[in-house]
Amino acid sequence: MSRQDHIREFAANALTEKRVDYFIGWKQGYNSSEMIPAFVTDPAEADQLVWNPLCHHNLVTFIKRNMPEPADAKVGLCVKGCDSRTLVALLQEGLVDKDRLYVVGVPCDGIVDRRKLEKMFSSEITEIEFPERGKVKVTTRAGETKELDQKDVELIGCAHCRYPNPLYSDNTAGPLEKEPDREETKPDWSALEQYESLSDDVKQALLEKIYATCIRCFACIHVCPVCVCWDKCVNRSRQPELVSQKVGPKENLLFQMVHMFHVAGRCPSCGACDRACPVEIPLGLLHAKMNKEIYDMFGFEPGVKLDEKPVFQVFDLKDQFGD
Amino acid sequence: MAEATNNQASGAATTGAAPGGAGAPDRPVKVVGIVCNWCSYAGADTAGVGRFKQPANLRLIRVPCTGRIDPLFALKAFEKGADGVLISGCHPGDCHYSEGNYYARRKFELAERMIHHLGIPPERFKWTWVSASEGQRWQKVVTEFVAGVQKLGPREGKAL
Amino acid sequence: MASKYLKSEQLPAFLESLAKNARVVAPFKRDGVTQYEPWQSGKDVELDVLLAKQSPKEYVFLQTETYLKFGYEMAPVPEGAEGEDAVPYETVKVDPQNEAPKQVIFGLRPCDVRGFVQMDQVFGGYGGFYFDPLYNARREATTLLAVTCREPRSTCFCTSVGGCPSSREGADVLFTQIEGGFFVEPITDKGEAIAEAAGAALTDPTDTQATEANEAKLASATKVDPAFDLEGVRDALHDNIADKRWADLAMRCVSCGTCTYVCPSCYCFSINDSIVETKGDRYRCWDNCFNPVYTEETSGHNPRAKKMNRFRNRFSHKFWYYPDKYDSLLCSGCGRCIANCPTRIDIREVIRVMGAPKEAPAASGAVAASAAAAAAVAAAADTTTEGKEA
Amino acid sequence: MRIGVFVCHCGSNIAGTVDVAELAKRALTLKDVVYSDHPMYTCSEPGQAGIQQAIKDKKLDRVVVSACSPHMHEQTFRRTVEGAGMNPYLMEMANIREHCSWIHPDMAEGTEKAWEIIKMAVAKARQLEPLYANEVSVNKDVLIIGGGVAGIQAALDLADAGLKVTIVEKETTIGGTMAKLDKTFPTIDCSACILTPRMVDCSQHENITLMTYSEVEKVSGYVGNFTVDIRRKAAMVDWNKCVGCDVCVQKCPAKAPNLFDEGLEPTKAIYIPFPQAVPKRAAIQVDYCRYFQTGKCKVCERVCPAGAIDYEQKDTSVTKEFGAIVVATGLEVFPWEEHYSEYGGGKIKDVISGLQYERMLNASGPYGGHVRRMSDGADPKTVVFIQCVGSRDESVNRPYCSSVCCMYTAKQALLTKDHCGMDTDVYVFYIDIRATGKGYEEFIKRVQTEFGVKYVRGRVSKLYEQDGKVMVRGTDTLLGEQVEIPADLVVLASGIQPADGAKQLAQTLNISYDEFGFMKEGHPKLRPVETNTAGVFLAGVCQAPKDIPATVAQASGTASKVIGLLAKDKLKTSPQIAVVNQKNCVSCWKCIEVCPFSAPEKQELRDGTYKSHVIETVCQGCGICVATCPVNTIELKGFTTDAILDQIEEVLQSQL
Repeated sequence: MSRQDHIREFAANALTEKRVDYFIGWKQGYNSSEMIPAFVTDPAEADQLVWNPLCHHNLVTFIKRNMPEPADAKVGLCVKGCDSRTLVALLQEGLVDKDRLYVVGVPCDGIVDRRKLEKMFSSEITEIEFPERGKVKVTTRAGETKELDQKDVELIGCAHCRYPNPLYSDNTAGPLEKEPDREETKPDWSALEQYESLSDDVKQALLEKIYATCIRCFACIHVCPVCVCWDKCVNRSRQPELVSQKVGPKENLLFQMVHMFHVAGRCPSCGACDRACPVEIPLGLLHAKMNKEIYDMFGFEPGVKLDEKPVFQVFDLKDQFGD
Repeated sequence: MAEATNNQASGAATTGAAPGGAGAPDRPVKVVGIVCNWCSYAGADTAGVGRFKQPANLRLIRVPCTGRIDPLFALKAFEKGADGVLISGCHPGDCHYSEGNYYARRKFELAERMIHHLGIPPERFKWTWVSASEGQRWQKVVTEFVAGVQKLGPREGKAL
Repeated sequence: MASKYLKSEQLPAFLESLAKNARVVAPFKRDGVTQYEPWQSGKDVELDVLLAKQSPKEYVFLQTETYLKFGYEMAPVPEGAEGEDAVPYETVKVDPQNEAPKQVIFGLRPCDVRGFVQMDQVFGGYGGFYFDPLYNARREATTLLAVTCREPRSTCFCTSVGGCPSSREGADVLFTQIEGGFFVEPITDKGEAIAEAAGAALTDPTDTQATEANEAKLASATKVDPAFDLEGVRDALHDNIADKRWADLAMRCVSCGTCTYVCPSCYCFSINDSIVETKGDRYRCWDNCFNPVYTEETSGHNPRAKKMNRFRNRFSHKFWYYPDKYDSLLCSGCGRCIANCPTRIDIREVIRVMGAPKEAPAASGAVAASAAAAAAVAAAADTTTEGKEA
Repeated sequence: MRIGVFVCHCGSNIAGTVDVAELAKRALTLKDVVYSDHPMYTCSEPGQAGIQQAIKDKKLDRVVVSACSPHMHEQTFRRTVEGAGMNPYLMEMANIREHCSWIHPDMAEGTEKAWEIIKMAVAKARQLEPLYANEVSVNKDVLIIGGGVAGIQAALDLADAGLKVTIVEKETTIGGTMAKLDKTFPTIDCSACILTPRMVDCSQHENITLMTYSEVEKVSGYVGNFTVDIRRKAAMVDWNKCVGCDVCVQKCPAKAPNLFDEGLEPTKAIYIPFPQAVPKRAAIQVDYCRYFQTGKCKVCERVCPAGAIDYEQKDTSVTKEFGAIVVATGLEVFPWEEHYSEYGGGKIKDVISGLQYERMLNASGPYGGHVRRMSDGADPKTVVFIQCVGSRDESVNRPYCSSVCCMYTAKQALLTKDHCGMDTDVYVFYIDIRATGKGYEEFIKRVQTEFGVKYVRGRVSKLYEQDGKVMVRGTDTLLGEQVEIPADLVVLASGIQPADGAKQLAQTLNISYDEFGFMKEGHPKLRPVETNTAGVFLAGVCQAPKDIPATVAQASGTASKVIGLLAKDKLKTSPQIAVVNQKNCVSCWKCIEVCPFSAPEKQELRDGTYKSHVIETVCQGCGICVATCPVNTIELKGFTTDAILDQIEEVLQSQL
């Protein structure tokens, strides 16, 4: 049975048995190149649900504070390995009630970066197929077709994924994917190297250019599964006005730094913010850097163990920082 | 020791002739300090009582505890054009509230690393511990930090 | 007004000539992302990508606009004053800001232009409402050089909201890409002035070129898929306001604000003061109805506290409240909100579902629209001034 | 808003390097500032009256006093404005003395910096709001940590005033260092004779509870309401049965080091430190007990007439509530052996510390008061004293003066002549003689002239053994020549340092201490017995080296401060605490996790949701929760985020 069939079956059963009020998975959007979050309430509709390497949405977003409707709904949802870490991060802090969740873990061998594809074609992508595992077939509105290796067009984080299998789930859709030896291999942050090698002045100039494009739409913050303040976000606050409502490169960067500090120790770099950004600011790199430093400081990976606490809510007398 | 540092301190750091590169504004650097009430603010008091001369570029903001300092204050200061930010509190183990600086040091360490990541040189941000009795240490910290910032000159932050 | 022809290789020279008198804004691609940016010599205008990420509205309706600088001063105490008179008092000095540099926006699409046309109502004092000097000064100083869409996207639905990929509505000049260059149609006086100033860069077109342009326009219009039937949408939205399906549709909304900020016609803003010591700025910056605190009142009460309320508001506003008040739709069918939404919420789907009469089956509206498309092109071709939606 | 700014001259302390008149003038250009003045001494009576007058005349609603450190006069000026009917928390201080005029000698530079400091203070003043103190009831019991003479004196004073006192002492008996001394200077009266009656008073006083052989484990709470966990160490003897008859000690077959006698001669594994111990109870040092080491013996159990031996005894912990805590942990002798290899590093038997010599001199000491060489027990003919061993010596990181060594050395020199005969040669090597107390200088003179003790000014560079003698090589700096004295016995006037564990205790109590572990008083002159943690007080050497009269005086001073504190039934708590604006609380409970005092709690609202709430009387105002709260909806009154941001912006206003 394919993973997709597994998901449909779990969803249909959970809905039939009234274990959940609704089930969140993925389905096709306005064409086959776009997958979107699906909210299924009727077991008969479970066959809308799909699983393929376009299912990038982290559905944990939809169970955080203020998201479920009604607030006490029992929710079933699918999580990939990276998504599960955000769920674990929420559970570590008791920010979601796990008794109200029914989690289907979906082992994942990589998600396609649709934006990478978009940049390969001038015409709009209207169709994406997966003729076999590891292959992506793209068709544009102009009729151009191209077959690509999935590995070449995956999201930046997928190449060195340490957790292809969900870390928390009630059920698993199909067999587990092969895991890297986590004792042997350290997290990989080679994507940061190019930026890190820049001089201070070049970094500042680059950041100015990048953050001038930010429009403060709050997509990064609202899709962030571990960012729970939402309507109370301090970035919107006028009193205190930590971040000016003016939109400019400095204010926008500070805005992002607020988000970064508030998810520090809880953000496992799932990349939801990065993918949501309409102006394609590489937010993932900022969060990857943060996680690199946190790993360097504490040897800590956010959202991995249920019994851990995010590192900035606790302390250790043996910490060796400062002079 | 105090004598030796005194002389350099007030002279070098405040003249304002900065080697900040072409087009850099010509003014003395300005450093924002955020210190805890019990140790470092009192340490600065002790330095004052001891008449330990220091460069005049530092402006102190008093808070009860380093645990009260949101690292974003430092970023906010940079956004607003600070040339340097200095944070200081009680030595680990000495926190008046017993735990504040343990939390703080984790946050400051991350802040420091991220601040460098944003292209703000390490010399412009420092966090350290100065106790109420360490007037001389306070003098040393301030003098060295301001000298480091002055060497880089006034900042023209493009992003933050 | 006489049509002209511009050779592709003459485009930089043409823009160069415009840049002498005004700031020129055009779509450019940077790191794979197309955005409207001020033009500089040597930059290649990007017209292959149909739509820039954002609409060009930010060049007329600034995201952050400081429109007032103010300062407090303590009035000097008169010599020899005593008692209450000796107490200094505060005075306020205000310094209004209103910069409206001349600018030309080249390469925007007819739907982008229509966004301005629709927005003009709200800022232009239509129906006796507020006339906004800031917006209008900038709008006045702006010339819009639109380019007919060659390859409409699957998300385009201009024809369903009364527009067309070659619409002249609101544009000062319409450019249509043909073999080797552009067929140039000055529409307004402003457009004519531009054409005149361009001088030798523009040549007279051949008849073949005119025909070619017409064919290109028709071809692109047929490539826009009909999305829904506008007829009855307003009333249906009214009738369906309490419908449960709003909640279902809003489920995957994350209540960000992307759709409104990329939209060519969304115009909401908020006003803030920033003050340090005695000097302050008063500025307005974009705001949007998806912002959870957008409608929050000082008491803490929020009439649109739930995501669903905010979601419903956006679509109802575009197709119901705004038309009621300003006799104009607030959607030009560019489809940016669809393509840029983090969860690809589809305004067409929302209107198909909620804009359909209560009893009627949901998708029925889409069929009738196709016939209207060709008619729309024809109508748009004749229009020289802004038309109003019924 | 109507702000008044007062720029203090502080005589020439500020006005010397800061143009205060100019600043007062410039202050009037600031928004909301309607009045300014530059008094000579703002803290003086006319200075304060000036502020009060201005508040009334100019209808001020905020006051900025630009003067010294708030640590100096914040309380003063709060009272000043309160006297004029203003809320005391609407006063803000700008520190232009310690942080400006005293460290910047240049007038222009100092004035510019002072100007910005004042601007920041005005910016903060705009953000101030009236605050009102809370009241909490007060527990009237007092905990005294340390049962030396300081603790005893404080305990008796407090108990006599009717307060319940608990003394926690880590040894089995109270008495501390003074109980080990033979005589006291300058009167040469018997130390035990004056101390032991007071020890007995303690044990018999109805208001005093002794908890010896116990240590403070954990302290929580706040002034008026401390909760303290005290661990009573297992003595392996049931003290309710033990009568201190000493039989077990006599019969015990195992030897153990005698810490009371400073290790001169061993005691037994079961021991009572000294005959006048209070309480006089035996305890087993299990590391040396034959039963605990080998599993066989139990001699003590057999001989004990009271059946008090209990080999199964375990440490017990009790939790008690107190309103105030007095720290009187005293001293230990500087471990000179580790630092002075030039003095043999402890390997030369006939080189002993001052406190060892004290035990040697003591009639109830191991040698019955007989002075003898440690190597062969012979009577010494030449005794050399070396002062400042572990005092005033930066090379061993003890730059401070131990304050008692000059006098006790003189006393011991005198007693040497007394015990060993006037013909004994006694030398004292000294750097300076510090004899500042009443009758002290006269005493030194007597020792030098009447008793013929030879004082040599200079440091001893080396001690080494030769022909059964300890050779003392040094310089007589007055004569400018090398001296070498073959001595029978050398006594080092070893300095004193805070008792072992003082730093840890200070951390437990959240009080400051210096690099040596001496605890920091609230103010070196004006609050010498208080600490910066309300409700915690200091007495004796734990604060700084001092002799017995000074210790007793400080203990009584502390006692009177505690009595003053506990005389009130209710205490006002600082209103500068964290307050949750529940409207924006997202119930993430991070505040609860990080608070060291458990001040935030989950509070159920009328709509059934839970939001964070800070318990006013528990909150200490550190602000950790404030910096942790992701929505910044917890505000620290007096240090609001807005106030901090405004200060930052004010500083940097000229930057952009």
